[in-house]
Amino acid sequence: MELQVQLLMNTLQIGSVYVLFALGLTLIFGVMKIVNFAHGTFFTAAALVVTSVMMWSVDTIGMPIWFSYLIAFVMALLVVCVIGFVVYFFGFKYVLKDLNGSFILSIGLLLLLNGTYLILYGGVPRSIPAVIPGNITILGASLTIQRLVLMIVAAIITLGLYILVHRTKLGLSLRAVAEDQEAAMLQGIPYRRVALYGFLIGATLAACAGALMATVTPVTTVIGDDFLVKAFIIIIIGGLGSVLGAILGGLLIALIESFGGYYFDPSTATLAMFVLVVILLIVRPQGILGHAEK
Amino acid sequence: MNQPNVILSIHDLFVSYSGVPALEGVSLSVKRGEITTIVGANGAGKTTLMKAVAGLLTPLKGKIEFQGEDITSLSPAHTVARGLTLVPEGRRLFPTMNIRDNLMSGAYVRTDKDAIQKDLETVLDYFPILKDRLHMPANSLSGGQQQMLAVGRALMASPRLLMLDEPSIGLAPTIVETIGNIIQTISRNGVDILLVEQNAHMALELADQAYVLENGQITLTGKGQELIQNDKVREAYLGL
Amino acid sequence: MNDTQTDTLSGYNKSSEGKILLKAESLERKFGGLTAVADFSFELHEGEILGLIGPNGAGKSTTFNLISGFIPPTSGTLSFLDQNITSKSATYISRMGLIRTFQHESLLSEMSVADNIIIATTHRLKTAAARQEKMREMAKLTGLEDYLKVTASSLPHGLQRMLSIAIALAAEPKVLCLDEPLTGLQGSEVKAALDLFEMIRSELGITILLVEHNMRAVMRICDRILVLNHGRLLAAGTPEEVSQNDLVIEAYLGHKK
Amino acid sequence: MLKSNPGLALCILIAIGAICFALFSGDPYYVQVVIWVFANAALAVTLRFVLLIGELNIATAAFFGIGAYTTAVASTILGWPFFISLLAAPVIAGVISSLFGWITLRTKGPYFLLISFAFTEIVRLIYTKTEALGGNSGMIGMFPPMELDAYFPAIAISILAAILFGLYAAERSNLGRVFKAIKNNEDIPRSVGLNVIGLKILCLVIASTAVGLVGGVHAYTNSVIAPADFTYFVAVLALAYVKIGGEGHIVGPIIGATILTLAGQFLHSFGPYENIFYGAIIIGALLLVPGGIVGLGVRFKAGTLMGRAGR
Amino acid sequence: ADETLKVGISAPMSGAAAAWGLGFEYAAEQAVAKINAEGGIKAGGKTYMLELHAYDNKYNAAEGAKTAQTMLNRENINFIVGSIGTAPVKATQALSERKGALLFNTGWGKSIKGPKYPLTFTQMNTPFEILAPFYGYIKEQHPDAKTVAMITPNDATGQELEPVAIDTWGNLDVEVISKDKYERGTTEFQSIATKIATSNADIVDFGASPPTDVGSMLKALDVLGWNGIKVVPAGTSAGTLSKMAGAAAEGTYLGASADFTGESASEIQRELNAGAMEKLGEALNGITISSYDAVMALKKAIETADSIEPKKIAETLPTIIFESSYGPAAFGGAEVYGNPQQILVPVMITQLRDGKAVEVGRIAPAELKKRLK
Ligand SMILES: Nc1ncnc2c1ncn2[C@@H]1O[C@H](COP(=O)(O)OP(=O)(O)OP(=O)(O)O)[C@@H](O)[C@H]1O
Ligand SMILES: Nc1ncnc2c1ncn2[C@@H]1O[C@H](COP(=O)(O)OP(=O)(O)OP(=O)(O)O)[C@@H](O)[C@H]1O
Ligand SMILES: [Mg+2]
Ligand SMILES: [Mg+2]
Repeated sequence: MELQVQLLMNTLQIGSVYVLFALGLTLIFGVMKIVNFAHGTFFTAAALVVTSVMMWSVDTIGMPIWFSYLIAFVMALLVVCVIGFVVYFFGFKYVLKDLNGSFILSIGLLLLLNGTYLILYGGVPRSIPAVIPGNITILGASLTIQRLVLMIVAAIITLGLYILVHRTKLGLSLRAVAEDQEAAMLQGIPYRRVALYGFLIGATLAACAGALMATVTPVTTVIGDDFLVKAFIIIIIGGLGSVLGAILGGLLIALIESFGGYYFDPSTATLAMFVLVVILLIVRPQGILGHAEK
Repeated sequence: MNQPNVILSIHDLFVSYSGVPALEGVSLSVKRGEITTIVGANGAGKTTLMKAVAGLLTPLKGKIEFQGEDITSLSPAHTVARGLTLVPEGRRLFPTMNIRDNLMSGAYVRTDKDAIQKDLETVLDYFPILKDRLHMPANSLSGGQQQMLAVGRALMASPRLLMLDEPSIGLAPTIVETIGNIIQTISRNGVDILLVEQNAHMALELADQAYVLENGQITLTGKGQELIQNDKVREAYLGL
Repeated sequence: MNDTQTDTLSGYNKSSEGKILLKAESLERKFGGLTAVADFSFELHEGEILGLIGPNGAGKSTTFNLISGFIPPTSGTLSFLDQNITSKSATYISRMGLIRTFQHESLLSEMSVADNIIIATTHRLKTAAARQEKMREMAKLTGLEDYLKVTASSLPHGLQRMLSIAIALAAEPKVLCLDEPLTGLQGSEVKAALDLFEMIRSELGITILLVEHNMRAVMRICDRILVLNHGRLLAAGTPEEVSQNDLVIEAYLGHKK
Repeated sequence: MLKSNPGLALCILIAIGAICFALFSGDPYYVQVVIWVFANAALAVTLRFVLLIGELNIATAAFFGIGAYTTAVASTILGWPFFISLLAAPVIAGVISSLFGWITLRTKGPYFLLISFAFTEIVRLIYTKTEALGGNSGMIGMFPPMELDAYFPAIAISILAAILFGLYAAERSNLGRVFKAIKNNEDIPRSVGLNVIGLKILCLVIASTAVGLVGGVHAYTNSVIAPADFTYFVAVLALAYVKIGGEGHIVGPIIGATILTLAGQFLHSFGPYENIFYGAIIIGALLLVPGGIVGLGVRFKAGTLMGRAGR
Repeated sequence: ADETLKVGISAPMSGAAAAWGLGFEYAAEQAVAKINAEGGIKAGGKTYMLELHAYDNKYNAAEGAKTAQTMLNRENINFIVGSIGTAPVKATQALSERKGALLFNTGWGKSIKGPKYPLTFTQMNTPFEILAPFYGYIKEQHPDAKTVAMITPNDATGQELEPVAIDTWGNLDVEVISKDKYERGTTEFQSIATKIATSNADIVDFGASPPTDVGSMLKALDVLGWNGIKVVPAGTSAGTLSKMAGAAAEGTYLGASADFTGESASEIQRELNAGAMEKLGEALNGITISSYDAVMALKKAIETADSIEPKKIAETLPTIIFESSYGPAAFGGAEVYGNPQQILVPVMITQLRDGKAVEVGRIAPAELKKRLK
């Protein structure tokens, strides 16, 4: 019994991270139809910035940890927004309608940015001191308080994005731009600006995820890429562009990893995950919550 | 050229598709309070003209003025913001978005929440079939229902000038009548209309002013009722 | 009023001269909670032009999708050339000779006019020369011979409709199902198209099932007309019978002609 | 035929030149580079072949690997002769791909992309977990027989060139037109009696058979294969070749593969800077030369034609 | 004028294992600089200056083959003084043996060695050298430990190590109660931790897991309240581990993380390590320092053979004693591998104490002791 609770708690812990990462991708890939393989590099950038700023402010200046973290968080968002803006303005702007083109562009970016990070930060993993130390036990399952906070923040961000996409004018215009640029323009939607906003929001989400993850996991210059593949799977099984789908998909993958990893072998669980995805997509090609295309 | 009773004036417009001319020196104007129509054979350039006015195409030469302002090189987002809305040929809906969102996207440039809500109700009264389907994706509608949605979406913009490119395409006779009535109603409510119709009969019946476009040039103009009587027009456009 | 209905329906049951090519019995198709076609039976006779009309959303295009195998019926049976085709694939049915056109996106927009037509010949004709010849023939028939190299999407609208007919004809149909082929055509072009249909019927011997909202055209060319409303058969009969039918006038035509 | 198609004649000349270079040049490194260029070109061309029906097939990487592993198993475990081992690769890749296509080609677009991606990962994980296939260490010892050793580069280049010409011929035939029609609007070919799913599978099988053979050649050229050689990144790079060379014509991917392979070779000793340069080349080419190098050629041609017409 | 002698390195310099390649390159650079500064290598009446070429093998076979081609056929390098990664090493070996070039490597597989590969030499300790003394030491310290849970990445190193580890534990009467593999790139380790914690093993053996992963697992185990004996035979970086896991990593035993700052470290090791810390921000470890040793071995062998003929040098290598970073070292291991091609350097057992790797045992191979006598 206690074991099942622990495994479920693990599912939530893992799942919240996946969902957080997948959200930005759902917006950029699912809603705007840009396949951004470099999405992980936004995540990585934020995490790296957090470690640098923390190192400087805690070790050099001696500021309190929580305060340093707040500064680091803001800095991370700023840096990623700048990167996102540059990348969009000089790159993605030109391949908005082109699935393959945006894919290749993002691959180029991935190589470029990862190489740059490696030169700036070296291959050594970094980590930051615990912002909120301590463990907690819920229904017999234990986890760190940081993880709990992370889960709550993830839930809040998810809710926020849901409202943004489905209940606001910006959300409406984002979806419209993704479906038919020309028709969107005919409704008076300034599609270039809307696409930029969408891209920046996506990047900011990745940055939030990265900055939050830096508190619980070691940061390397390729950390984002490890999440990327799973995030793609998550949003496709959830249904492209569906925020609820991303939640469902993220939790499903986490469930497989958590229980599969326990009862079988983590490596087998990974294999099982891929097989399951293929089967699911064959049975329901548009994903759990997606609409059929066309 | 700045006449106060003219809402849209087009002067000597040239448009081409990668070198092939589609419009060759078109001039026309839409007067306030009137329904203006353009009739012409297939490929005459009617759609091209409307797209150029809306800002989807950039003219080679010529000038387009809307409410006295030069809008020749404005993008659609800006023309729409100034009160000029186009129901494009081929509907151009947002296929996987639901019907409500499609309609609301029409009201993108507006901020008057209450009026938007009222207009939504009006549109749904015009096309009751859409009312039952508000949460279905647009691509589950039949062809004619989609056309209704396209017209409805444009009405949601509450434009100053409404341009309709073959709005009655694929509609049942009763609905064609409805469209005709809608055009008259909104015209009376102060929206100026530029109409292109395959159903030339209907168009000329409705129109105050009519133009005949042939091979990218205006060849004939007059009151709608006059052109219905014109032999050339009868033969070419009113045959069946 | 009830009398007229039974009258016309019995009129429909009177078998026409030609043999039955296509027969539908109690066709039904649901989309989730919505029934698009319900209990719809009809027969298509060799050599006739049968009209299928009805309000928007009545189920006409859905019927086309059902008989051409693009979607399966929820219930009911279909037979074509005395063969049960109820759950056969679109490929199978079109190879038997039932070819349909589409209401929207009815051509290969990014390909040339010539390639559009050649694609339709690939199943029947095996040599490049034969395909070329057939393509030219069909292009000529539909007035497209001067546009062979033009990309389909940049054709004017009217010619695009002609092209979709040329595609269908190139596949050598026995039965041709046309979904609103006249939309966007001007008066003179409508006339030309109707002449083409007549020619297709009389000279090529192809039977036509026509969906169209242009009532004058339908009344002029159809031998018989079926009227659908809310997925159900509302009336059937000759153009005169149908155009006088009060139910049809109320649901569809709007006013007496 | 060659007279009417000077481009094709030129390509044949280049291929013959490459084979001669492999036979008579004493420089093993540059011969090897030529083989890599041809192999990468073949990879890119097979990826593009499935793009004809509008699908981005990441599983190109998987079938490349299946071909390589088939040859490896045939030659090192089963001890089959050289040419048989090589030919087993396309056969097995073709058979598996027909099954894969039959199950998955009902999905399209991003969904097919992801399934093909997941399939690639599954196949790779299966290698890592199969001891008979050497697990993660992979397989070694695929050497061409001694008497053929000197000719192997020429043989490899001939095979790869044959693949390129074969796929070109397939595209130029009516089949290519049908594939493009399916990409454009699959309802139309279906409505005129074409078996769309069957044709899609055929397209995938042709491409996979070809890439399986490339895999076989890869196994013999490298003599060592391991699961990590067959990640999705193989397909991603192939797509980069396609995109940079230009999608519009089959020579696009060939040019793209040539440029990027040579660039990659040149950048090899730059350590972490290699990725930066490589990424920059990809981004630069994509943004500055949209439509790829082939697209540039077409624009140039159009420009000169216009110039003439203007006069 | 002096001649140049090119030496090459093939190691991952990008991606997840980049830290290894960069450290590896650094250590080799230092060795080369040192030799050149001392006047180069003399053989056959000539003086050779070394020139180092480092290539990124991206940790896979295909890239390994490419780097091999580049090194051997383009640059005509005859001496590869270091290579990392089982798959790329094998790919390199296929070519180097045929071309007659000398290949030093860090491969952990038995399959890389043997009389079939006379030109291949392993430049660091592998499980066959490490595990018996390492596990033996741990069992000695914790005689009550009866059960062990194995967890290792599903990669070549992990697959090569696992069976040897299981055998070795068996010989010590410790039962392996679970063996799990995870994919490289896994970021969330809670389920593995839960499994280990509930199995209540006395020892957790992290096999070939890299320090970052071990750190994450230790943290997760700590949250779940497990507190047993932690063993990382391939544990290379104590610094990273303690940074990642903090207090949760205390007491961990490491098999490949020499304490290059401690008392038992040699002068040269201390110097190299400090330099690497400054330049790369990461301490050296058993893998990365091995390229220094390989270069030194090469120098001595060339001078002894008085030739730069790779075959002659390969024959000479097992006969010489050379000055490695650990002190005098040699090549041997014919008994295990059928061919004397394994470096003989001490196995150093370290333990994390107060966030630092402290050397708790240094066991020189018996064969080396014999040779040194
Ligand atoms: N995208 C395009 N590329 C090239 N030529 C085009 C394109 N769109 C239209 N044309 C050409 O421009 C001319 C005018 O076309 P337009 O669509 O404006 O005609 P139209 O009067 O609206 O006809 P219809 O009644 O068929 O809608 C035609 O000859 C057409 O072939
Ligand atoms: N894929 C679908 N999902 C849900 N509803 C559908 C779908 N396809 C059609 N419908 C519904 O079925 C009904 C019949 O549609 P159909 O397209 O057959 O009408 P139609 O008679 O061809 O109308 P029109 O004259 O407007 O083309 C419509 O109410 C339509 O909304
Ligand atoms: Mg038009
Ligand atoms: Mg319809």
